[in-house]
Amino acid sequence: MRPSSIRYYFKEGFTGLLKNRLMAVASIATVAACIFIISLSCCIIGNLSSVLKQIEDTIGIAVFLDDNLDSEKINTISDELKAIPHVTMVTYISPEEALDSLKEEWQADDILDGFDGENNPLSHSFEVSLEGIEYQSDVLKGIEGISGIRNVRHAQSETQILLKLNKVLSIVGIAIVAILSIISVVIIMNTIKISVYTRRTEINIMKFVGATDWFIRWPFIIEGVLIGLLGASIPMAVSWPLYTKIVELIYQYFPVIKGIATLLDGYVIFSKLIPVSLIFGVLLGVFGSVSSIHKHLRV
Amino acid sequence: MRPSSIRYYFKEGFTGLLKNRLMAVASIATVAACIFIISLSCCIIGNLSSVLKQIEDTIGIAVFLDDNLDSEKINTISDELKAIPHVTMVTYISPEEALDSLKEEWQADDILDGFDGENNPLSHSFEVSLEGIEYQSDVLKGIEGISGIRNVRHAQSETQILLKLNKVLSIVGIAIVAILSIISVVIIMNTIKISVYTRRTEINIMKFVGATDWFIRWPFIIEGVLIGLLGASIPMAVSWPLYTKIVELIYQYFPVIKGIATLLDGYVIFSKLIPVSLIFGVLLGVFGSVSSIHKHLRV
Amino acid sequence: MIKVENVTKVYPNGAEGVKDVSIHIEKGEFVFFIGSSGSGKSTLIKLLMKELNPTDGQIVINNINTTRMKRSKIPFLRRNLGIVFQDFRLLATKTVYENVAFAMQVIESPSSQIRRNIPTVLSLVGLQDKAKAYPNQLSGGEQQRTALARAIVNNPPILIADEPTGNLDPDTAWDIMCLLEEINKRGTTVVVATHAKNIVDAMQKRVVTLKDGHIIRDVRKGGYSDEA
Amino acid sequence: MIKVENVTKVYPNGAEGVKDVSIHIEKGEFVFFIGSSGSGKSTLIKLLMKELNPTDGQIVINNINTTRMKRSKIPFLRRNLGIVFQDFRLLATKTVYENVAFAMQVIESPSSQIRRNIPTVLSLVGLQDKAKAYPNQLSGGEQQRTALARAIVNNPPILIADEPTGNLDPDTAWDIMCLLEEINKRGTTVVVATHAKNIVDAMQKRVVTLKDGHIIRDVRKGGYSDEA
Ligand SMILES: Nc1ncnc2c1ncn2[C@@H]1O[C@H](COP(=O)(O)OP(=O)(O)OP(=O)(O)O)[C@@H](O)[C@H]1O
Ligand SMILES: Nc1ncnc2c1ncn2[C@@H]1O[C@H](COP(=O)(O)OP(=O)(O)OP(=O)(O)O)[C@@H](O)[C@H]1O
Ligand SMILES: [Mg+2]
Ligand SMILES: [Mg+2]
Repeated sequence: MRPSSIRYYFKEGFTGLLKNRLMAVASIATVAACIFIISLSCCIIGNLSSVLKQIEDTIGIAVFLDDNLDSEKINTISDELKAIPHVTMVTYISPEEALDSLKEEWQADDILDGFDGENNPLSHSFEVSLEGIEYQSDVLKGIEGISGIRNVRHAQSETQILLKLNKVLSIVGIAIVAILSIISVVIIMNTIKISVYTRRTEINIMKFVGATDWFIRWPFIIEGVLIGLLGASIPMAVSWPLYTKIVELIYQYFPVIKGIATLLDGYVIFSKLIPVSLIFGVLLGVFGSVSSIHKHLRV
Repeated sequence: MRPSSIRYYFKEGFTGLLKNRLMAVASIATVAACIFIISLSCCIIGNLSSVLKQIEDTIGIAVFLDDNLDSEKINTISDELKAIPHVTMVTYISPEEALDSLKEEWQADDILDGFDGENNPLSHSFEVSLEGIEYQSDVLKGIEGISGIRNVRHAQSETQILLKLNKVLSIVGIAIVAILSIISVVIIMNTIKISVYTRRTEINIMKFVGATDWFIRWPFIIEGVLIGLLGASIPMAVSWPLYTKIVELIYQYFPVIKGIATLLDGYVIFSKLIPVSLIFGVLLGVFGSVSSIHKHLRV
Repeated sequence: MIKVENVTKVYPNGAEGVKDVSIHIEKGEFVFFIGSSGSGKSTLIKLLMKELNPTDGQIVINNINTTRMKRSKIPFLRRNLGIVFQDFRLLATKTVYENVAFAMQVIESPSSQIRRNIPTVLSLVGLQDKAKAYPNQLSGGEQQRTALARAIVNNPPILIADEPTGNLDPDTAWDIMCLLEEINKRGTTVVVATHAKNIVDAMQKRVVTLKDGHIIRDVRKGGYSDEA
Repeated sequence: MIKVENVTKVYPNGAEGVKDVSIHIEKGEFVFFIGSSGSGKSTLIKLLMKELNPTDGQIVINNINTTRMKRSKIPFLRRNLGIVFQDFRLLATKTVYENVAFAMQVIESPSSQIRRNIPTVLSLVGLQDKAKAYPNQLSGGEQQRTALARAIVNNPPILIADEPTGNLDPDTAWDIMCLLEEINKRGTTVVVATHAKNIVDAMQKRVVTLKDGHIIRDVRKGGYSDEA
């Protein structure tokens, strides 16, 4: 390639966009719209799975001890629990604390008034937190080996539901993003195909004055890169600030969510989404252009 | 309009699609893809709000009675509760039943073993179901006027959360569908605009041999109707069976959901979605075509 | 019939198409527009059919001032004018038959009449065998003759042809010119922009010569370059 | 230089473009293709430049059999052929200057040479004032001359022109023909398909006459219709 040709390719690539403004705007708008929808879905799905993860992390195992253990034995059990792999935290709950929280939960103190002090039928217990809900059965096995434990309570069904939810969400999430991506590819390719179609005579003429396939292709490739870059930059430029604003609004309008989980920071999502979108956009632009001109080159 | 012209319009409208196959396929695929995405969102949002509604309906008010009431007095209270507006059901719960469910909830029978029979500290109570969560405060006011009630427990915070969730979901749902619709309109209009653009010479020539604007427009309108109809029918034909299949899979893979809520029947969603999509598609097709040819007519 | 009065056309890019041109053409006349390449013949024709609007001056056709015409009336003006374009302007998606039929459908002729007239007109221009061909399946001259067939099929009171024989061999060109004269004899006003020196010389009709957008000569019965 | 051997071209729709045509053209010759509209002149030219492939027979250009040529070599064949198309085939999005420059960019000429050659070539065809105009801002004849300028700018060894004067007035047409003869004198093989009887008669070059796809006459120094 001579330098004059390279200059020509770039000049043509840029002026191609300017001269075929309707096509350029249409292609860029289409790419932008599609990538915007995909990034919207990624934000929603990403947050759902992050919230789910945070909820999972709050699910621990309650360990009830035999009656009449002395505080030394209780300490030993606490240490033994902490030693089990994947256990992140072990919290001691005295019978009094247990009764208080029971009263609170029921919102009816008076019913349980008779059980205060010596009458308290509840036992000493530990709240065991795990690294992840998936380690529950391992930890349960570890707890079995410890003596002085009367009973273990773990959220069997909740765990199952959460584990399944997790799986479903990741499958559904991937499926939705995949479907959207495929649809976007179809739409974007269509747009580019039409845009090239309107220039088929131009391509034809070039062939007839002796241009090689690559001479014709290069400007289209550069045009494709520009369409992809612009089409991917616009939704990214819009959706990051938009996302930050929406998260703010949710917290404000809906403060209770702070107690349950925190939403993902824009940076976490967009530090991955931006490069992926740009690459996706550029590849689509290039591939769309090149594959569309292909059949017009066969003359 | 002469009958020969009407015949001409229809013939042109149909053959227009066939002769400009690339454009036709591109336009139809684009309309179809966009309507598919919108209908997907409608299914998801519709189900979320339906599940939410069902969860709301399970939230009732627990009414605890004074100790030592005779069964006649209890019956009177039951009748009084039923008479309150917006109350759908009143269920009596004996102290024994309450204890049993408490044991089950805790999954630790032995802790509460000592409270059986005469020792049962729990009171007689009623579970009051409402027409809707939004009537909670009205009903609470009604309950206040009844004598023999020691305590009323209602899910204050859950109610608040659900009411807000409901509101948020409907706002977010409308916003998402609106955004998707706007994006779809942009994409579809672009596609149709390009497709008309490739035929601008044709439109020009028609004008120059003396065709009136309407003579040129009619075939495009008919073509637009066809694009809209086909573009809307395809996603509907695909997504109804797809939805039914997915609901089936969710129930199968995820039986626990049956206990919480039932998903919407395909008919409920699609009996509304199909006419709306068809109208949306047709309007877009017609409006897209007509508005795009407009500027080419000014010669 | 056609009155062009002090018409000037300056294109948006500053190029001057025609400058201060005045010309009166009576009903039933046969007029040649001649002049070198770029002298403004096509511009004048485009002004007549209102493809262009004059920068200055006015044009009256059939007693209607087309410069101040309502937009919705333009199609009806054009139906009075059968036009053969220099670049043919055939519909690429229609066959020869359909291209000609189209001009009749536009004026809502009954289908029976369409079916009757078109074969006649196609054989007049020698295209009876090409009725089913699309424009890109035709030779240059065949396209030109299709354009002519379309222009004459509705028997318009005025026929305007821009270079109707540029792609035709002398014999076919002569046949086409005889056809135009025949049409003219039946009362149609005919205006032909052409470079065909031999034909202009032979036919001895009114000749209007343009140069750089000006009319420099207008003779009643003339040749391509009588004096000058 | 150019050897066409028993070439037949039947179009997909069954129309016969040329039938069993054989013709040898030596380096440096000047040949007219004549014949009535639809006789196969453009088809023959399209076969030479490999826009069409023959149904039968073979074509050898510069000792290369183009009928059995690798696809990737076609552009290099075309660079040996300067071609003026009957329908001009100008790039609508490029100006006159850019259209001509394009033919030089394709063969990767250095920019300095492009800047030097184009003004010369544009003034040869009389378009120096229209360099910045787009094709739709040109008259028919101006477009035709742009196409000619593009065909000759690279000094191809073979120049093929299909109806290069169809839209030109006799004077300009004559100038263009003189230009072609001039180019021919500098060693370029020139093939011209034309209907311009006067010019063919005046120039007394080799004339190949086609009729219904057959070559019916091939004379060394002839006129448009010497005997017949
Ligand atoms: N759309 C346009 N924009 C700008 N200039 C134009 C346009 N159309 C024509 N011209 C210029 O106006 C002048 C007259 O053009 P016109 O087409 O009327 O010439 P003509 O007499 O028909 O020539 P020819 O015999 O070559 O067809 C030319 O110089 C041409 O370049
Ligand atoms: N693409 C095509 N498909 C089918 N038939 C075609 C095609 N191109 C040309 N023909 C037919 O082949 C025959 C020869 O056409 P060609 O264009 O070679 O004629 P020509 O000698 O150049 O005529 P003209 O002087 O009118 O340009 C004509 O009958 C034409 O209709
Ligand atoms: Mg002209
Ligand atoms: Mg030809």
